[in-house]
Amino acid sequence: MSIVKKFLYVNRKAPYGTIYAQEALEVVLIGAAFDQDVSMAFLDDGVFQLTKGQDTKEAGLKNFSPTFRALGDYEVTKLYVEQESLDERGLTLDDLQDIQWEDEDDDYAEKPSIIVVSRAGMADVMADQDVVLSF
Amino acid sequence: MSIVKKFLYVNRKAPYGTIYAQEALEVVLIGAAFDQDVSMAFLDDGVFQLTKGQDTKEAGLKNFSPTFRALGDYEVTKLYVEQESLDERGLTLDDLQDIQWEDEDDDYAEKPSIIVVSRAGMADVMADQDVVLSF
Amino acid sequence: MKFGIVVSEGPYTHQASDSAYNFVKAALATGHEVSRVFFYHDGVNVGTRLSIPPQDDRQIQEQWTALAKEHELDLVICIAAAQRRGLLDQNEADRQGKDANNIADGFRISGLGQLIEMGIQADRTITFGD
Amino acid sequence: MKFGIVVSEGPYTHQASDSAYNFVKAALATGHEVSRVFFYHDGVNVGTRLSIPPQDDRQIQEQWTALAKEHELDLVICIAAAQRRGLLDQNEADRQGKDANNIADGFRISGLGQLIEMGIQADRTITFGD
Amino acid sequence: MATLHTVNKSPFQNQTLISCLGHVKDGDSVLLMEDGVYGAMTGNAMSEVVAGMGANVKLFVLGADVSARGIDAGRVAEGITSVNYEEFVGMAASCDRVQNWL
Amino acid sequence: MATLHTVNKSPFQNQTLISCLGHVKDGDSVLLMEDGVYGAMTGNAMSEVVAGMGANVKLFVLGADVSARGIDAGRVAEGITSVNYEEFVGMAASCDRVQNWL
Repeated sequence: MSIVKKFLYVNRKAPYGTIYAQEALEVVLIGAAFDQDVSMAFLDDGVFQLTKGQDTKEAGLKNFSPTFRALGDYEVTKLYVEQESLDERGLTLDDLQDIQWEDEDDDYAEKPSIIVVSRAGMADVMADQDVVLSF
Repeated sequence: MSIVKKFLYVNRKAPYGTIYAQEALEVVLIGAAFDQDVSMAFLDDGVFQLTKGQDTKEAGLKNFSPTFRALGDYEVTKLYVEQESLDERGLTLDDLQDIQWEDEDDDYAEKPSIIVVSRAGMADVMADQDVVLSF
Repeated sequence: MKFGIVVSEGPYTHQASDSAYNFVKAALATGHEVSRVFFYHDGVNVGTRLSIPPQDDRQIQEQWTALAKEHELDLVICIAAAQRRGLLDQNEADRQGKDANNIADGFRISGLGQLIEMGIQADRTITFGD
Repeated sequence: MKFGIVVSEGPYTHQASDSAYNFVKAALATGHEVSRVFFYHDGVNVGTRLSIPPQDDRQIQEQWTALAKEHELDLVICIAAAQRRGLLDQNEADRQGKDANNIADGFRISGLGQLIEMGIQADRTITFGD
Repeated sequence: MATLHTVNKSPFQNQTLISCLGHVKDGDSVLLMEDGVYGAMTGNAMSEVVAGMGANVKLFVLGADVSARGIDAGRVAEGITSVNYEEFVGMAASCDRVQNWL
Repeated sequence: MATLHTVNKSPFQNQTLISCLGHVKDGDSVLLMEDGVYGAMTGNAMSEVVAGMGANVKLFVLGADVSARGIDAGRVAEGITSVNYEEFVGMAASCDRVQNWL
């Protein structure tokens, strides 16, 4: 297939209380094999998915947060995070995992995958897609 | 069993979008056989369960709203509805079904099952129970 | 126009599968094509043949099976989501050493790639969920 | 003290069954009794033996089955909720003319009366749901 | 390049409608469906919020879900158009993409 | 005659915590668990609401769910006590009833 579409995976829910965040990641990983133009959006409670230091041992759950750091290897390198959603929850970029990707075209320089955008900027990202999948 | 406990069934969710309202009613009907002291609470979006004129044909769903009018036959006669929840949604008692029960001890007089209470009154009802089941 | 449909919630518990069914029927009735219906998350539970809904309620699985037969719809259940939730066909049961399967007629189990493929091929992708 | 527990959501999709499991383990560990665990709504899906979760994830049904065996827990699946969702034991399958069952060891199917009875007999009733 | 947005949650319980309306672009359409139809009612605590935030978009409500919930047609706010499933299909076809706010 | 209330929804997405706090009585306890633990965080749009509405009750948070979500213990608001599952059981045993706000 030579069609390249813009796919956006929209994440608006907190992790662990429900499975949507985890099963969204499974779609993203599989989808990476299809060579589409992939972006992820994190807004509302979805920004909680990216917090660092998640430790699920005592709760008896599977910690899937390390997967976010592997996304670069799958060439998923555009993680749009909404500033207003962070602000409302008292979070800053420092509270989130440091997620990077290696730019082959720039001597494998490590570059940040998280792109913080305003609410208006997020609306622009959303309006620029062919397929929007919501989780 | 001769123990009589106060059971409260708490309904805070709208009907049809999810099954909780319908399956809560199924519990209430079965529970009626146990001769306990039963009350139902309707607050937040739960007050939408009691609206009259529900017509589910075009949506292809099962209309379970007539069941509320049968509750009196099962001696479930205390349906507490929160005034503030109605107000916030722009509803009045006129928008709700007319649900009645027959008082055997008063020459089978028909009496209203819906008891409108304030938020503080609802808190009093909740604090007066032995078992609170939430749907 | 070609529609791709995602159903993300199980039958009865959420309205999602009913809404999706109504949408698909309306799309077919107005001359559109539905290239695939992909069942993900709890949506996989729509495809069990073991459900016995009350007789006076709609029969959700049977509705989908009948619609699939009539219009040759491709009803795909995600294998990863299905394994987690216990929805199997005979192949999967054999492969995993399980002694029973529960998939209904008209549904097939396949990988998440079918969701992406649907997104690529359909003109519009629409999700019914919670 | 005697606890009665209600689980209202299916495994993996919501945390409810995990939280209930942790609570029951802690109650037993601190010398309390758990008179019954009642699975209602999508909670009935916890009791399927056909699920195959990823190996690096917790095995929710197996955890409950093992805990039930160790402590002689009464794990009751609501029959009405189970019929709607396709969770059957062999009795139900025979009675309804279904060709398979999917209930796991340690669970039994019974009526909603068991929920009310639990509420009457337990000192505290606690619901884990969504 | 317009988007059809759908919202299926009650705005009295859940922030989804507010979030959707905070991300729509001029000329987009928003369809209220399932429990989302409560956001179309007039005369309540949410009505002004919806009217204000939705001023630049076209608001629709799925009639089948309005009837199911016993909302009288007269209670649907002015400016919100009731559609059936075939019209929903038509809207999805004539927009450029559909975004479902879940 | 005190009640133990539990809340398992994020207050940023859902009205449940607000509704719970609107119905508690003096001396009751409220336990934030699962996604409800986000309601225990300090320094955000909900913190003052929770502190104000919860002034007459004892607020608790389930530590296991705080850790799972990567919330640093220092971000839990002052006056909210972290408990483990055994303490949760003890609270359920020592109150008169449990009300789960779902």
